[in-house]
Parts: sequence; structure tokens; C-alpha cells
Amino acid sequence: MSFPLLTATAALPALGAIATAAVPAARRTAAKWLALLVSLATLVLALVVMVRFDPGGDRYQLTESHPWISDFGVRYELGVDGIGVALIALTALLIPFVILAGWHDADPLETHSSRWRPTQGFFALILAVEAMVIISFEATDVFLFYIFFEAMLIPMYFLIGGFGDRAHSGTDENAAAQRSYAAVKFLLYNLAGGLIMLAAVIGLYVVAGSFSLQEIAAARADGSLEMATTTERWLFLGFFFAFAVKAPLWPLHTWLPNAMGEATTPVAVLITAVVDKVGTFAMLRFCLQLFPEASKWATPAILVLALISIIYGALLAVGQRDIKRLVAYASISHFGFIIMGIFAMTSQGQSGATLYMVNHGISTAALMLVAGFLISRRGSRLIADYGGVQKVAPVLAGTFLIGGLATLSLPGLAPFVSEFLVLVGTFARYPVIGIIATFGIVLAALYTLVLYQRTMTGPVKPEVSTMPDLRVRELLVVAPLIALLIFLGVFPKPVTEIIDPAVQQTLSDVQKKDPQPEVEAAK
Amino acid sequence: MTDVAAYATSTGEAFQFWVLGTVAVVGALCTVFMKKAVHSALCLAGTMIVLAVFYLANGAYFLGIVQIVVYTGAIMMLFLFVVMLVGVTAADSLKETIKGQRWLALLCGLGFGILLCAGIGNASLQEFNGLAQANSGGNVEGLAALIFTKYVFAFEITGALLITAAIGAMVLTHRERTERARTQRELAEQRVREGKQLPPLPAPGVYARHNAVDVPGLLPDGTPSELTVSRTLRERGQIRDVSDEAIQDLKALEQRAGERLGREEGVAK
Amino acid sequence: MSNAENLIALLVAAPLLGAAVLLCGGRRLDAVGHVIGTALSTLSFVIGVVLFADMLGRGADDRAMSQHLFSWIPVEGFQADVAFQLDQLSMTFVLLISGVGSLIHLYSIGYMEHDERRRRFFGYLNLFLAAMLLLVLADNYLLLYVGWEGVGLASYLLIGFWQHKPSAATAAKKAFLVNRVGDIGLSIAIMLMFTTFGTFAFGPVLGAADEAGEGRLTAIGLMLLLAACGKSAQVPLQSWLGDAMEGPTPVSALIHAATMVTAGVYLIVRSGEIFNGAPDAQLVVTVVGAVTLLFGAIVGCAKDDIKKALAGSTMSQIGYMILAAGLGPIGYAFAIMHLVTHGFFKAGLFLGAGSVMHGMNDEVDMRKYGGLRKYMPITFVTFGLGYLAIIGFPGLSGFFSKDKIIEAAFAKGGTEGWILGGVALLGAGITAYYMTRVMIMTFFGEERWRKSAAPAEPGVAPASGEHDEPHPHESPRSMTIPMIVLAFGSVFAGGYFSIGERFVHWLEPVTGYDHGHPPVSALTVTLATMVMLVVGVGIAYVQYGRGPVPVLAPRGSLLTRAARRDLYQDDFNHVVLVRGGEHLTRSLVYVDHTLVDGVVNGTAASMGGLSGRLRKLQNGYARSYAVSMFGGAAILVAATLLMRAV
Amino acid sequence: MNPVNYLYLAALLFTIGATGVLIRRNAIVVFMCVELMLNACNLAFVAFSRMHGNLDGQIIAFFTMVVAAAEVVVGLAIIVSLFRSRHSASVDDASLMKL
Repeated sequence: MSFPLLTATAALPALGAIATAAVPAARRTAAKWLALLVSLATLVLALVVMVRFDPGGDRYQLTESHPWISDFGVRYELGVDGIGVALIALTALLIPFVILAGWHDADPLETHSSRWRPTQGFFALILAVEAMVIISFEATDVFLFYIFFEAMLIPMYFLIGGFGDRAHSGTDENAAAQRSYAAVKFLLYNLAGGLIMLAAVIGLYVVAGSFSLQEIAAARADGSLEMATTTERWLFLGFFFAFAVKAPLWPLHTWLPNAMGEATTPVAVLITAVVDKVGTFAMLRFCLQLFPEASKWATPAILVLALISIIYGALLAVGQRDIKRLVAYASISHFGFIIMGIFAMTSQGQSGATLYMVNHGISTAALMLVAGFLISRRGSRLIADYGGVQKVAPVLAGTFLIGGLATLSLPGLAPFVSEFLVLVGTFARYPVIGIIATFGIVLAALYTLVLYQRTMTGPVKPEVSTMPDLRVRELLVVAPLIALLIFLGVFPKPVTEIIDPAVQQTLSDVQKKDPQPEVEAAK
Repeated sequence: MTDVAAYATSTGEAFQFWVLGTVAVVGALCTVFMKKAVHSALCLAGTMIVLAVFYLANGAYFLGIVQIVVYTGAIMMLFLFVVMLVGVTAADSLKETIKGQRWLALLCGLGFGILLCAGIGNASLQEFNGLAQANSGGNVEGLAALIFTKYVFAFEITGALLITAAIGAMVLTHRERTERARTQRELAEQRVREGKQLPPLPAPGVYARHNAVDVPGLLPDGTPSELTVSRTLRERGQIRDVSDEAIQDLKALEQRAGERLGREEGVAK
Repeated sequence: MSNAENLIALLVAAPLLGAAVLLCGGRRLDAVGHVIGTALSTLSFVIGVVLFADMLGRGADDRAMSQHLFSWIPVEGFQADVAFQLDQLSMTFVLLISGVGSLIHLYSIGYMEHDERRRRFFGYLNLFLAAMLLLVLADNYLLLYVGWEGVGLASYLLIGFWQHKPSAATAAKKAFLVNRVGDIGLSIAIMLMFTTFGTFAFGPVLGAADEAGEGRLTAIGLMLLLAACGKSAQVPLQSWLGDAMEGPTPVSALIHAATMVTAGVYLIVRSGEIFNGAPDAQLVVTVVGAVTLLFGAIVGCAKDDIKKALAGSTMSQIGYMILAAGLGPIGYAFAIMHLVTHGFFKAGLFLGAGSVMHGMNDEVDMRKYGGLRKYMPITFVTFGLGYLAIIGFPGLSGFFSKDKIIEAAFAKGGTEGWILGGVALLGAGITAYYMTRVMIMTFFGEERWRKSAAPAEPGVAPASGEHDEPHPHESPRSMTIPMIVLAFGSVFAGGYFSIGERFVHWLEPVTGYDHGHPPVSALTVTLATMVMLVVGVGIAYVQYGRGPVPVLAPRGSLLTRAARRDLYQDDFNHVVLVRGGEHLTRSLVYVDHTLVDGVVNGTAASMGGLSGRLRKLQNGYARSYAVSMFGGAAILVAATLLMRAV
Repeated sequence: MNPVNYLYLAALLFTIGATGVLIRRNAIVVFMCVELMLNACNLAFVAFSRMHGNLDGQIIAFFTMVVAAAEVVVGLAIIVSLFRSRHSASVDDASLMKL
């Protein structure tokens, strides 16, 4: 038996989490380094996965399969397709930056007793989330996926509720109350989604008699598994609801701004750049493969919701006064694009959506982390408290601008490629929706530039006049992300090559073909 | 009698059933509705004796005797002991404190009773085999044969249960002294520190006429002082308030003394 | 010969490298930043000249070159490449962009000498050059889009270069946003091309244009026009150009006069085959051009800010180009020709204006100029030549190119031809008027900038900086040399191009050419233009040359006031879009908080209320619990009996 | 007489006992009511034993008695210790189970 590479990729951060949590209270710097090293080692493993993955080979590769709960046919079954590989790489890539950016975020305050050890907990929880996210991307057993999809909530809950942003307006108690509100809201929304999904998972087992994605998909494809139309639709909705909450899709989005606003910036990045991707990824992998007919049936409604997300998220981002909430609403808009791309059911749309997941992870991380550095300097999240930062901290302003430009999908930066693919893919099948979605790019420019203008330009406010520019650690976080944004904007081929075959497979699952160009169709 | 009880019911038994049954039900009702626990216990004992008779009538001679000796004799006496030990408070008020509890309880009881009776009525229990055959070797022997064969495990386990219960009761009621008993001096010092009653409590009784322990002493203004009566009596409400009487007595005394003095005054004049 | 193609990428790479080095280099490069920037931009120009020479050495139909670098976005059915195409049209632009760009780099060395962020400025300029060259060299629409947005970004950065001024930051944002509206057009056009042709590379799309339906072509054309409107400041997306003058003057000269704003014209001419197949779209293009032509001219007449007056003029001149481009093969070549000559004289005029401002303490109000010809003679002469060129003085560049456009407009034929021609003719007159006004107010008349000359108006606080009287002086050589070079271009380019229709033949392989059927002779048109010119100059002279110019602007007529406010277009935007948008977002924030969140929170609250009521059952009394047990037992018995009964 | 009457009597006594458990607050009386219920069951068992003609019912009744004895011992001990700590034998005073 070959080396269980996928298990190792997920198990390494899990073990790292335990080890980090066990570091004695006084050695908190050691805990940080340990966490960073573990995350880097995971990145190396993820890269090995990427290299070992053969885009032209089988659909699921590096598979592992062991019986787990044999009475119910639950198996510990792992395997990756191109989409999974790309997202695992994204996750493993972002976590070191998250850790590095949050280097001081969980240092205990002086008022804490010496036995208090939040630092260890913070980094251990981050690694735990990483492990669960990675295994969610790998699981090809529906039940296994469900377990980690839900278990992810636990560390996330503690990360949001336990480690708040120290930059807040109002009293500490007030902030703590808001934080716990945000954490509970996060938990309840996602639990509600998860419970409905659980019902659907059980229902699926009753109907299909198996939890194995590959078995069910194969049986559906060769017609040996017939599902009644109504049953399929209900099951699809059960799955989709959970993923739509996680993604988040309008109108199930309201937990995100709260969670992102109250959490520390690295955790906010973790939420939007990593954890939420599981939702969109699962739509692509589970909804479409397991319920192709129902997916097609629901497409118009989902596209409309995605469209609303795009426009609505962007409009609300324009109206925000809080930097982090603004980025949160911008993310809602971007998730709208991703979902739209998935359900456009064209190869451009789905490739674009998958690429979008990767790119959005990187670009939001860049923007959000720089915003976090800015916020930590001034101790305020309100846009109105800033002004003229560009003059005192040009590098910070510059990186912030690049992050912003990536968010508004400037050509040359990575998100443009994916956004344009999504738009083209949608337009090819649903021209009206594609055209309306295009207006999102103007709104994106609006909220980004208004944010930049209000914080960075204009006369220097006295409060920011002594603001230091980016430090080496911070630059170390931002510079690679920006380099990656530019690289993937100019040369996205390495990623699209991996993604493309998987997308073709998915499309053939739902039995959709790309629309023919008019001129060729006429011939 | 043995044969009769074994397989059939006679008119005598019917008469006995109706009379004693009534007694049993009344006893049960009294158990529930008597204010004082002692009375409840006595009523229950009565019911149990009636039940013992019914056991005998049904051919369960051994059980009938055990019911009287063990249950009524030992267990009910245990109850009485505990009542003496614990039930020093005043008789329970039967007033309900939980809203709707009584009505719900009565409703449930009524419903449950009716349902049970309906169940029994529905069952076809007309067959009546009698115990003649089972008791042919003697009731006790029959029981013993079953207990030591078929039910031997249950029997052993019950024995273990009894031992456990005995130990448990001892553990529950036993209080280990974990610290040295405080000396009189320490107790006195504690009293001073806490500012409680320093001197001995005042004695009960009013003059020489009412010196029983249940009569509170009077304060100078004529009101009774509860402090003078033992706490147990206080809680039971068994205080005899004689303040009015005492004041009357005092007045009479003064009057009589006045009369006598007046007379003497008059004589002096 | 084949090696020349490999140089194409260098055209873009050189300034891109400059931008990267200058922007990432940090303060260490402060001292040499401007040298690096200028050198790399000049390198790009030199490469352009080499390629040009190479191209001239070939036959007319063999001149297009292409270079495929790598596959950019390969997704099933959607193949975007990073590949360049250099044909005569691109070549023209390359030379214009890198040539004028290099001159302006040179000019900026002097102009920005005292700015501590000069290195950064050159970095942005190089970035702009790279993006603009990418735009004209791309061999497909998607890559063009990259350049298109790239110049938008550079323009954003440069307009907002003095970010500490809120007005500059706002203007930059506005420019980017309005451009983005135009970009919607470009993206939709590309999507339409993809669904129509299955590709968006120039060759296959334009080659197959006649196979597609006219409806499709019209839609693509209109979307391209929308994009062009955004980038080239055409009505209705013209509002950003005036505000863009907040940027440093070299930026205004390079980006907002000579090159970037003409990208729209490039786009339309490049997509000629599409428009040829969509007459309706062409008509809309000409209408937009004609409207903007008048709009810009009228606005230019009323502005007292020298740069804004020139901006109005730019708008108007690009209106001419768009008009010409909308005429189809009759006009494509002339649009480009006017574009080139306009690049020379308008850049020259802007640089002149910059030079004037440089000597006048950055004062931009023409009413506070006057009589400057004595103090800055070189500026006066170069500006004057540019002035003569733009109004179409016979023999100068503008005369040749503009005249041809007016002719072509008439040549469109029919009523449209007459109307368009008339508008173009009228525009020529107005151009003469406002340019004469600028000229007179700046260089002739009283020296109104002297303090004593300023009439003491009670109640008017003097503007800041008025305390120290300006000392007008000629600018340093690094600034005057580019002005002189551009003046040469303004004078001779038009004539050179027109000898034997040289320019038209040069472009013909790309754009095609058609004489059309002019209803009137070329001579008549020229004469009419001359008449308009004389009338325009005359009126301006009567108004401004004969009497003193008031330092404070008079109230003016209704039209003047409207024109000063950009014909209320900005106010309209403000009320409808900005205010409306603010209300919309604010109400949406409210809706999100109360309605969307409220539904969820309401559900949670009602559940909370329900459980609050239910928990009262949990009162802690064992007897209560016993009742429920007993009740439960009763129900069980009942259920059993019922089951039996059934 | 129909021996089923014994069963009716047992049911009646059981119900009275149960109602007593619910109504009374004095823990001792509650306990007595529980005993009453147990005895009612015993009666039923004995009656069943007679009806079926075997002694198993009596055996069950016997065991019930033993268990009841054990229960009484422990229960009364609990009451005593409860009274020591709370100075009350009311079941309502032990209401810490509420939220």
C-alpha cells in the first residue's frame, strides 16, 4: 500500500494542533513557531499532492479507502480531483500567512494570570480548522465529509468568540457581548444548515444505500440508481441549503459581516478565504454530482439568488462604515460570482468559479490582512477615523491599494481572470443575468476606491500622523500574496490545467454541453 | 378454609371482601388526607392488616403472616420512629402551593383509575384455577421450592440488596466527626464574637402559677417572649400564651392588695 | 526580418520594467528615478522606430507582424493568449505613444523637480506607457482589455498623484468609476464576441464579422461604443475629464490629451469590420461624436481654468475623431490622422499651459494671467503654434486633418451627412473662438496678475497665494525642448501626412478606404471652414482682445453659466446617481439589518420565547414532574387499550 | 363473588396511593403512599396467583416486600439526612432541580 499522502496532509496540522495546545503556558513563542512550522510543513505536503496529481489521469487520485462504520457502509474514503487539489493548495498556502499575521493577536494581556494560555489555544485552533478543511476537500464519502463539515464549526466558534478584535469601539464588555453574539450567530446559522443537511444525508443513504460519492455518482450515471424527481429535489435542497449558508448566499449571509467584523483579522481571513470555500466546493462536488437533475431544475432560482448576492453585497459594502464589514460584504458579492459560475453549467463558468475560489482566497487575504495591520495601528475599525495614511505609510497604502484593486478585479491581477471567466460562462447561457452581473464590477470599483480614498488619501489626520509603515513581519505576509496575485493574473495556466479536467467531468455528470458560438452553430 | 381459599369464593368471602375492602379504602384515603403524619401511619397500618387478611383469603398464607409481622409490625414501626424523629413540625397544611397541582393530580388519578378498571374489565379473567394443587404440599414449602430453584438468583440478589440498603442507611444517617469538638471556652468566645445571646436564655413560666415549659415568659410590657420556649415547641406551635390571663391575674392581685392596703390605711387613719 | 517580431514584447516590457523597478525600489532610487524612467521610455521609442523602419522595408500588405508569447487563460473552448500584433495602425500608435510619452517624461523632469515623490511619478508614467502600448499591441480583445484597464489604473494613480488634496483624490476616483462604466461595455462586447464567434482574437473575429447577424454586430458595436465613450470622455460619460485636470500637467498632456483618451477611437477603428456590418451602430457613433464635439466646445468656451478649457477642447476634438470613425472607411484614416496631429498640438498646448502655471505659482485661472508673451517667449511661440494648429490655420496640422473630417462628414451623404457636416463646421468655428479666447487671456492684454492691477472688490477675500505676486519666467530647458519638438509636429505633421494622401495609404491595408460621395467639393468645405474660423476668431477678439478682461468672472448668460457647470451634466449625475445611490445603499443597509437579519432574529426570538414559556414547566418540584410522569403513564395505558380496541 | 374484585380493589388502592404521592408534601407521608401503591400491587399479584393456580405471583409479591423493605430503609435514611440539612421534611423544599 502506498503512503497515505492525503491522510498525512490532513493529519499533520491536526497533530500540530494537539502539540501546540500542549506547549506550556510560559513558552508561548515556542507555540507560535511550532504552529508556523507545522503549517509550512503542511504546505510542503500540499505541494507534493499537487505535483503527484496528474491532470490527465483518473478523476479521483491518491485515493484511500478503509471501512469505518461498516454497519452503515460508512467508509474512510479520500480522493482528490483537480478542484480539490487547487483548494487544498490554497488552504495550505494561506494558513502560514494567517498564523504570521496573527502573531501577536492572541498574546495574553497583562491582566491575565500567568497560567492563562490563549496563545497556544489560538494557534492550535487555527491548525485544527486547517486539518478539518483539508479533509473536507479530500473526503469522497458523504458521511465523512459531513462530519468534518460540521466539526469545523467548533474551532471556528471558539476562534470568533474567544479571540476578539482588540480594535473596537465602546467598552470591553460591550465588545465581548458583540463578539459572543457574532460567534453564536455563526454557530446557529451553520448548525441549522448542517442539521438540514444531516437529514438529507440520511435520506440519501436510504435512497441510495451507500455513502460513497463515487459509487452513487457512478450508479446515477449508468442509470442503475433511479431517484424519484421529488426525492431528488428535496435531497438536493437539503444539501444546498447547508452549503448556501456556509458560502454564504443571499439571504443567508447575515452571519458573515458580524463574524468577520468581530473576529480578529486573521480569523476573518480564515472564515472567508478558507472555511467558506468548503461551501462552494461542496456545491460543485456533491450537489452537482449527486443530484444532476435537481441541480438543473434549481439553476434559475440559484442564479437569481447569486445575482442578488452580487449586487446586494456590493451595494451594502458601499454603505458600510466599518472596514472589516465592508470587506465582508464585498466577499458576499464575490461568493455570488462563484455560485453563479458553478450553476451557469458551462466550462468557463465552472473553471472560473473554481479559479475564483482560489483567487478570492488570496485577494481577500491580502486586502483583509493589510486592513488588519492598519486597524491594529490606529485601534479603530471605522473608516471615518482614518485619512491621509498614504502620506505617512506609503508601503502600507500601496499594498492596500493592490489588495483593493485585486478585489475590484483589475485585469492583470488574478481575480480578473476568474471573474471574467465566470461572466463569460454565465453570459453564454444566460445573457441577461450575465449582463446584470457585469454591473457588479462598477460597484466593486466604487466600494474599493471609496474605501481607499477615505482612509488613505486627503489631509493627514492627527491621529494617524505617527503611524509606522509596514514592519518586516507584515511585509513578509503581504508581499508573497501580492506576488501570487500578479503571477496568477498573468499566468493562471498552472491552476487552470489542474482544474479543467475536473470541471469537464462535472459537466459531463450533469450532462451539459457548452453552448456553441453562433457563427459555428450556423454553419 | 384451606380448600375454600384454594379454588373458589364463598359467600363468606364475599361478605368479608366487601366489609374489609371498605375498611381498606377508607384507611387508604385517610392515609392520604390526614393532617398529621402519625395518623397517616396508623391508617396505613390498618389498611395493611386488611390486606394481610386478603392475602390469607387468597391462599397466600405465608405472605399474609409476613405482611403482618414484617410489614405492619416492623416497617410501619420504622415509619413511626422516623415520624417521631423528624415530624416535629406542625401538622402539614394540606393547602397546595404549586398552582394546578392538586387538580392535575386528581384528574390524572381519576383518569388512571378509570383506565385501569377499564383494562381489568376488558380482560377475560373468568378462569379461576384455584391454588389447591399448588398449595398441596403446603404453601410455605411450595414457595420455598420455587425460591430456591427457579428464583434463586433473584433471591440472592435481593439479599445483596438488603445488605446494601442497610449499609446505605447507615452511611446516610451517620455523621463522621471530622474535627475536634469545640470546648466550652471556644463556644463562649464565638458567641461573643458573633454578638449573639450572651447570657443563658430566659426561663419560661409566669410567676409560680404557670411554670410549665410551654408557657412563654412575659416581658415587662406584658407581651410573651418566644425566646423562653424551646424551639421544638415553638415549631410545633405548642405554645400556651397566658399573657392575657397573667395580666388579668396581676390586676386582680393588685386590686386585692389595694383593698387590703386600703383597709389597713383606713385602719391607720 | 523575422527577428523584428521578437522586439514587440520589448516595447511593453521596457516601461513595465521601469515601473516595477521604480515602484518597488524604495527611496534608494529617488535620485536616479527620473533618469531610469525617461531612459526606458526612450528605449521603447527607439525600439518602435527600429520596428517602424523594418516595417517600411516591406510591401504594403506584408507589414503586419505578430508575436505569440504564451497561452494566458486556457479553458475548454476559451483560449486567451498573450500575443501581440503590430500592424500599421498599431505602429502609428506605438510611435505616437512612445514618442510623445518620452517627450513628456523629459518635460516632467523639470516640472516635477521639486516634488519629493518624483520617483513614484515616473514609475506611474512608465506603468501608463506599458499599459497603453499593451492596449494598442494586443492581438485580442481580452488582452486589449488588460491594457484598457491598465491605462485606467495609471490614470487613476496620476490624477490622484497629489492625494493629499481631497479634490484630486475625488477626481481620480471619479475618473476610474466612469471608466468602469465604460468597461462594462467592453466586457459585454467581449462576451458577445465569444458567444458569437467562439473567440475574441482580432483576426478571427474581424475576419468572420460578415458571417454574424446584423443584430449581433449592432449589439457588439454599441457595447464597444460604450467602452469608447468611457475612455474617450464622450457624452454621456464625459464628466470625468474636466476633473481629471487635478493631476499634474504632464499627465494631462500625455494621458488626457494625447494618448489614453484616444483609445476609444483606436477601439472603434480597430473594430471597423464590426461597425461596417452594423450601420445602426455607426450612426449612433457619429451622433455621439457630433454631440460631444459641440458639448466639449461649448464647455471649453466658458471655463476660466486654462486646463479645463483645454480639457473641453480635447473632448471636442475627440468628438471629431469619433465622428470620423463612425463614418466607416471614409473616415477611419482621418480619425487616426487627426488623432496623431491632435496628439502633437494638444500635448504641446498642455505643456505650454503647464509652463505658464510653472511660472505663475501654479495659478490656473486665466483671468489672472495676461500679457505673458513678454515673460515667457518660448512658451508663447510654441503655444501659439499649437493654437494655430488646432483652430485649423491653413497649412498647419489641424487644418489638414480637421478639414478632411468635415469633408468626410458631408461625404456620408443624405440628410445625416448634411447635419453631421454642419455640426462639424460649427464646431470648427467654436474651436476658433475658445482657443482665441484662451490665447488672448493668457498672453495678451493687461498684466492682470499684478496686484495693483487687481481691482479691489470689497467683500471678496483674496485667494491664498495672492499675497506674493507671481514672477513669470521662462521654464527650464528640459521643459521647453519637448514643447519645441511638439510645436514642430503641430506645424508640419498634417502637411507631411497629406502629401499624396500618404497617411491614408499607409493605413489602408488595415482600415480600408473609401472616398465616399461628397455632395460639395473639397474646396467649398475648406472655404466654409475658413469662414467659420474667421468668424470665431473675430468674435473672440471683439470680446476679449479689445477691452480689458475682468479678473472676476461676470455672471454671464444662461448658456455661459450652464457651460461653466459642464452643462449641468455633473449636477445631474450628482442628484440622480450619487444621491440616489447613497439613499439606495443606506436603505439597503437598513433592510439588511432589520429585514433580512430580522427574519432570522425574529425566528430565534420566538423560539426563545417559546422555550422561556416551556422552561416554566421545569419548576424544580419533584411532585410536578411526578404528575407529568403519572399523566404519561395514563396516556400509555389509554394508548394500549385503544390499540387493543382497534 | 368474582375474584376480579380483588383486582379492582388493588387498582383503587394504587390510584389513591399515586394521587397521595402527588398531593402530599410531607416526605414521610409521600413515602407511605408509595408503600400503599406497592401493597396494592402485591394484592393484585396474590390475586393473579390464585387465578392462575401457581405460586409465581406470590413469589413476586414476596420479592416486592423485600425490596420495599430495603427501599424504606434507604428512603427513610434519606429523609432523616434531608431533614438534618434543611430542617424540613417537605419535598417542595428540595427544588434545586429547577433552572
